[in-house]
Amino acid sequence: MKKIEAIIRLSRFEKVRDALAKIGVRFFTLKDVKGFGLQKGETITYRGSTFDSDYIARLQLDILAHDDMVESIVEAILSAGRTGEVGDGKITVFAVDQVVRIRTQEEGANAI
Amino acid sequence: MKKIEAIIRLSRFEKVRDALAKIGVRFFTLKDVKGFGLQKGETITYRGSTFDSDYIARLQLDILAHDDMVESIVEAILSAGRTGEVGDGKITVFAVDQVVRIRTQEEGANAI
Amino acid sequence: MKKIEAIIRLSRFEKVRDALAKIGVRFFTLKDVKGFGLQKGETITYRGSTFDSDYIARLQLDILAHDDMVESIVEAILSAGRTGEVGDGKITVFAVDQVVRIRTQEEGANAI
Amino acid sequence: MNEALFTANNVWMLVATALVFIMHLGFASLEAGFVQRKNTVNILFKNSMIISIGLLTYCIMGFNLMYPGVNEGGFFGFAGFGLSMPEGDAGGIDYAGGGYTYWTDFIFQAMFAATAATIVSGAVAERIKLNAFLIFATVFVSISYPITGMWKWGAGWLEAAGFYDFAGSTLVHAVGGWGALAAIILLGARKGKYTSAGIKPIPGHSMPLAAVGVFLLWFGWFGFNGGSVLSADPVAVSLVFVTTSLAAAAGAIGAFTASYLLFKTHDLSMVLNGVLGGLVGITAGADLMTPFEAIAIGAIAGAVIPVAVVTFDRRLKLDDPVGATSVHLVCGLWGTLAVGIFGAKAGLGQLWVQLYGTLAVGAFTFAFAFGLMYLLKVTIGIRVTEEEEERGLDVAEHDMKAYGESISSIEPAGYELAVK
Amino acid sequence: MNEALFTANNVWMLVATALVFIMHLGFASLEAGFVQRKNTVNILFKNSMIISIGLLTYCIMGFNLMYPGVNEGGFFGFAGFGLSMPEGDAGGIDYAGGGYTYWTDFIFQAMFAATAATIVSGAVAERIKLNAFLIFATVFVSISYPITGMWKWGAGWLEAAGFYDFAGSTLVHAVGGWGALAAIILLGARKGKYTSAGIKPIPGHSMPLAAVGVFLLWFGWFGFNGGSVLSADPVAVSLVFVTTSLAAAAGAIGAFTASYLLFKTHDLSMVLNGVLGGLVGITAGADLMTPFEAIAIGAIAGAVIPVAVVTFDRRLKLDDPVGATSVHLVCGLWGTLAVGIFGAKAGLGQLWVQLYGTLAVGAFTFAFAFGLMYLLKVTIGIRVTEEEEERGLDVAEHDMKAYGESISSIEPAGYELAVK
Amino acid sequence: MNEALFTANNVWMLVATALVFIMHLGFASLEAGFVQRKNTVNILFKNSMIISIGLLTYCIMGFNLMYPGVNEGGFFGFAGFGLSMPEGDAGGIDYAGGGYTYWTDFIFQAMFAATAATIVSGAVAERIKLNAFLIFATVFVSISYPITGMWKWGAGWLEAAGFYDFAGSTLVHAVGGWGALAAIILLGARKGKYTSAGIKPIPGHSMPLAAVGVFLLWFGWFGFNGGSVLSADPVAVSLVFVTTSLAAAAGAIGAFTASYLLFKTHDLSMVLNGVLGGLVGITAGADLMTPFEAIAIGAIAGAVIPVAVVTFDRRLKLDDPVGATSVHLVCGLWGTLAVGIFGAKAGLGQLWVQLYGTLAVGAFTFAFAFGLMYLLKVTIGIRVTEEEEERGLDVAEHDMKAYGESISSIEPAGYELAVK
Ligand SMILES: Nc1ncnc2c1ncn2[C@@H]1O[C@H](COP(=O)(O)OP(=O)(O)O)[C@@H](O)[C@H]1O
Ligand SMILES: Nc1ncnc2c1ncn2[C@@H]1O[C@H](COP(=O)(O)OP(=O)(O)O)[C@@H](O)[C@H]1O
Ligand SMILES: Nc1ncnc2c1ncn2[C@@H]1O[C@H](COP(=O)(O)OP(=O)(O)O)[C@@H](O)[C@H]1O
Repeated sequence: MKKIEAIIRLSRFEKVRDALAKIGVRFFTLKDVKGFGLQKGETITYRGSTFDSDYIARLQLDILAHDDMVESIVEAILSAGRTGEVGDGKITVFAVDQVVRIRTQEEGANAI
Repeated sequence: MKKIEAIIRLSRFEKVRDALAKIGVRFFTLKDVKGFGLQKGETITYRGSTFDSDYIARLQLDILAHDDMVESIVEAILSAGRTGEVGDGKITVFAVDQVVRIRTQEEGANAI
Repeated sequence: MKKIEAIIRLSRFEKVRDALAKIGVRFFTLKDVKGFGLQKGETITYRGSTFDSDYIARLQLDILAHDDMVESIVEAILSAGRTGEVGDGKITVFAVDQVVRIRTQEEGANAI
Repeated sequence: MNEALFTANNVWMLVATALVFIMHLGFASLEAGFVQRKNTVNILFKNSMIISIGLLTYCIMGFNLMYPGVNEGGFFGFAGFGLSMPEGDAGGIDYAGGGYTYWTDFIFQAMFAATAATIVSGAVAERIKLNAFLIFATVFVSISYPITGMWKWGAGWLEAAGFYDFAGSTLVHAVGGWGALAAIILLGARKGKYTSAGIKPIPGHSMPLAAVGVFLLWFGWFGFNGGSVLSADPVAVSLVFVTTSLAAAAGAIGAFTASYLLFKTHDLSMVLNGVLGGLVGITAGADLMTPFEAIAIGAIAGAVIPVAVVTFDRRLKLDDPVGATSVHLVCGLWGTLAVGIFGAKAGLGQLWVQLYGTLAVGAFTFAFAFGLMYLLKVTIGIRVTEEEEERGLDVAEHDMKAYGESISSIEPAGYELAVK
Repeated sequence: MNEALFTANNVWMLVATALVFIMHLGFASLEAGFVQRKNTVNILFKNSMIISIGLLTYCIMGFNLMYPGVNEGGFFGFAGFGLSMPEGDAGGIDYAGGGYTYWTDFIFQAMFAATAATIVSGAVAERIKLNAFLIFATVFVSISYPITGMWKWGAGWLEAAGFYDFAGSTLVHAVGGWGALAAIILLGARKGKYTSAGIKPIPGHSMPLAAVGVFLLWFGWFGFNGGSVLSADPVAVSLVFVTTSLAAAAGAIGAFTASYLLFKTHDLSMVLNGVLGGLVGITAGADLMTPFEAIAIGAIAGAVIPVAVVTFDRRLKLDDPVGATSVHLVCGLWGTLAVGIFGAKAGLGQLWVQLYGTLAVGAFTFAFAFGLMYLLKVTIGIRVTEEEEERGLDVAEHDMKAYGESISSIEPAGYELAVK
Repeated sequence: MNEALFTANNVWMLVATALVFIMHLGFASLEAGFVQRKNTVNILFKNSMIISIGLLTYCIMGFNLMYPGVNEGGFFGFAGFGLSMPEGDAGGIDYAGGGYTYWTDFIFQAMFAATAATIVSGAVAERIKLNAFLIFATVFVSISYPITGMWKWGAGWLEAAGFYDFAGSTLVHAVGGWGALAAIILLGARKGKYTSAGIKPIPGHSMPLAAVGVFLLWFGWFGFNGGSVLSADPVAVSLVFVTTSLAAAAGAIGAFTASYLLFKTHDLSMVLNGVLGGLVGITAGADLMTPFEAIAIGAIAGAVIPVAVVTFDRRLKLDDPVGATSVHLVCGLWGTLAVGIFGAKAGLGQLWVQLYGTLAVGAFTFAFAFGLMYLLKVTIGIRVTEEEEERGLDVAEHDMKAYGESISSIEPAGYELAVK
């Protein structure tokens, strides 16, 4: 079992969600995050002073998946989440020791 | 050392917190997340149009724990977080390479 | 490749960010989290009743890094994020299976 | 009475009407600020409906129940459904000795009427069923409020007995407060408020909204009290402005001091309620007091607020999210009695009339409200389900959110660098 | 006419002026509440500018275009740039039969003028370019509005024809509505609103702001309609207060009922728009109706709102974030026609004049607004880029955020334990 | 003087009083909008207390210090503690030539008094200790403000010298501004504002609240300036309405233009401050100007705002979160001088009196405020600790949060699918 964390643009969320649905990913968890980095943030002016917000709002999707699904999930996100401009984000894959479904107490692969 | 991530219902938070406290978990980190999935979200009407918010608000607890505590923590969450209805959430356990306590620079098991 | 998760105080964010920039960390992801634990939260009074908010607002930084950078990143956070008072937070390091840059589809070390 | 004076009088009464109207926005803001985010649409919805229902029912029957023009000195009278303007000068310059026209009379009084129901709305917030509340408010405002109103302002038995209530400490505020009390007894506390582990405070979701509400209420009170002079008499109206303002100010200071002594902190919600307490307190005798008497009445009202809030909330375990019972019921009683203690009419005889007058009105109102609410409870039910309460009434009753937003506009809290 | 009566009249007209002014805050709040968070600064900016531009252009030319004092019964007149107060009593007690002074006349009318442009601002929100909108508003308010206004209120041909529009159901509200309609046709819907997958609702970001706006509009309407009596005539003004209030209340009930029947839910945004619909509906005949006629007009206006909203939004696919076309155009038409159906002037003849009068005004306004907006579209462009729309106009046009915050003040949603 | 005219006059003065009252809500909203979220309760608390303290101290001593009725042409006078209404007509129709009653006089002036302290409250926001501020405000409003007020309005030496200040560009606004300046010099900037890396802007947490505040201030200014006619004289009051409105509008346009030229963006906070600048600027000569002079004064005031804000903020490094010094001090000075440049009294002689008059008032006020604040600084301390400042004054001073919420009501930003 793997956990996939994908940081994507807000504007790509609907496409990514639909792409995931198409390959059978029925559940995921979404987080609001801020991306800091070289990508330029928004320029804000307030009372005559200009400043740079040095982050951009991003979404993080956490997806638990069977090992054999990982590749197609990564593919799906890559194609749906890409604009080609700097700041498209990243996908990270982690190993998972154990998963338990709270409702049924099922463990492991069945819990995903 | 392990990291336990548990996605639970808002309404179960207090029970889970108390259950954790009882078995000696004194620290954890909490995140507001959104669960997407087959569970039905809320139906919203606005100016005559009805739509479905396809997520439900959830809480994620991150708990760092010694290996021998993992099982009892999972048990505690399972029993306190369960309603038996679809959407109770999941518990995931990850391996941790290293933990450092910022205040004291203690590493490893002592840092938890 | 490693993922470093650091829970820090709000008030140390700027220092940590600058310390990271100095050692060449150009990107990271930031999350608003709540720390629950023995540290005392804020005391709130409302209409004559006093209660304790049993958490403190914290920031979580997620940093993806090459293995050889991990140590210096941990050092940087330790020195910039430390106040010496209870509640300074924790740094955790995880192994990462795979990283993909969405824009270029680069994988692994190049994607960081 | 010349036309010019009549016109000046009537202008003032209409301005006062508009000011009383804005109190409904004051209540809506205050109550919205003091409830949780998830129940905000619901409280705004109720308050929008109450003023509308109040105006319409008062037009249909309330006005003629409250000012029947028959059965003087009695308990009840009714002049028939609908409005009928007396012909010619009888509805104009001669209607009220040149103070205002028939239409002005109706609309000024109509704005008052809805207030009583609005007071209830705050107390029962966050758990009452919408339809039950709307039925309750409709009946309460179209029958109960006008009947007790008639006792005094409609030349009924309390007027004959010498009971004094200038602008409604009893007839409006205590009436609303008794209604609120009956309702929250039957309704019970919000889920999770009183647990085995203790009493859990449930903070309101927006102090700015609450503060806006209180300032607007104070603003509107210039019309509420100032208009109750029923003419633009310069000395009388200006005295009322002075006593009303000073009592409100003293209410703030009273609540500030008392809540600091009690809780060792500067609680904004108490100061805001203190202002309202001062205003409710002065309302019965705003035309009778000197500035210093007004300050005394207001300061006592303000100081009583924190004590009353804690008593209802912790001792009696009566859950009232906005403090309506403390502000309107307790300070309404205080203000009514204060007429017998301070000012031009002070005296034991007057105090006695004030006491039994306000208790009589209270008894009737409480019984009426309790009976009505009980009827609703055993028929359609008055409380939302536990699950609806947990999700919030906005989604449960309205399928809406107060602060809706599409995902693409999520805006993280800003962060900035130094100027480039 | 004695000085005292003149003074009383003028006091009322000035109070009415201040009340009409506060309607601009009402519009600003309502529109801000109904747009997304990311476009809030933009709408507040536009509304702050519109009232300012409106007052200045009305001073420079609008007033003299609308009340030229020449070419009675005609289509157009102009009394020259700037204001010139008639000397002595001619600008004072003799200016309007003792109703008000020259200055009062100007400032009361000037407050009205900006309203029409404000109505447009809500409909085009969240996608129009700021500079294009400001140019549009300036020209619209300084040329189009006064010309059609002159037809009736400036003693032009519609006045001669017997057309009746007491306070502007047509001349202000429908005019604003036609302008809005022309603009949104040319502008197109917000991005993502009409997709192949269906129609996506885009909820406003703050219902409390919207509700505050509606209550303030109602409050201001006492001046809008009450001031249109053009004196403080006690019976006339107080009747207008009654009809205006009852129509607003009936509008709420009408919208409540209709939207419940249609959508099976209690939609606050509909009730709020229903109040406004009732107010717009009564505006043409507020001085002609009995209370029950006012209730009928208001209830119909309110009931029409949900139908109109759905028709524009889903059938015609005309995207209007705040419902300005439904409220101001549809109910403005309804109110104008209602003068021929209900009240003192009801009759087929009157209905016919009302119909062609309002259509004539509408045709001129729509053509003017469409032409002007088209010109802007082909020259400087009227729509922000897709990317700007996605980021939100606040950042794109103003480099600002409505709810800016530095990171060190991020406050997590509170959580509390039971009382210690 | 007949009774009707007296009544009409007094009605207007009372309406003006209510309008000045609502300015306190305007200030509260504006200041709350311009501070960070974590300091919102604190600013609302201060503003609720200031109006209350202001009214009470003015009743106890301020009124009799400002209008002592003795020592005409002098620097100081005091008519004793408390209020005493002259008997009979002497407190009524004869009190002010039929303009208003004694009570009206007091309450109208009392509403003004608190304004000066409120101006300070915005400038010192986010870092001053609550108790120090409350003491400062109490002393400032009950001693300093009435003394300089007496110099002109209380028939003191500036009145004798021919100094002109119609409604208080100097006596209210510049006085508040000088107090603010003294306070922020002693207090220092907010933590993190001026760092070695540069100047960090600290954006306010709610532009809607700020915009609501500005519109309410404009609304209230009709009473502030219009009431300063001290009767309902139709021509005079209506002219004041016109000049006040046009100056505010021109202030918006001036600030819009200047800030666009300077910063190449459309900064809402500047336009809002521009409106206020225009209002403050016209206040000294609102009754003396033609419309076009009013526009000129307002436009210059508005254009000055962005320059002043940047000068204070970046050049002088004086940290003023709401721009009180730019709006009230700079535009107050400008408005006072403008009386010598534009309008009926223009002339070098007048300009000279205006100049030394405003400087004399300024010197006294600055010295008083500086001395008082200094005393507080060396005794109880005027600044919260660094840690309290970081946590925010809401929690540090009030144990409250402005937008409190229990965890079970956390509502994620909504997301929607297309209509089913
Ligand atoms: N090393 C990293 N550690 C953590 N998060 C990162 C890292 N690199 C990028 N991110 C996240 O991904 C987002 C976009 O990635 P970025 O590298 O800017 O895009 P691109 O790969 O197109 O240049 C960033 O805003 C940040 O949130
Ligand atoms: N595969 C998954 N990846 C990530 N998050 C998941 C996954 N499955 C479930 N979740 C999270 O857990 C929440 C509840 O789990 P769910 O599967 O709906 O409950 P149940 O197991 O009772 O059917 C979801 O809303 C989602 O946030
Ligand atoms: N075992 C844990 N699991 C998850 N998060 C933790 C754990 N221990 C601490 N944290 C997080 O780190 C924050 C600060 O750590 P804490 O242990 O209180 O500091 P210190 O090490 O100085 O005592 C906590 O508020 C919490 O968010």
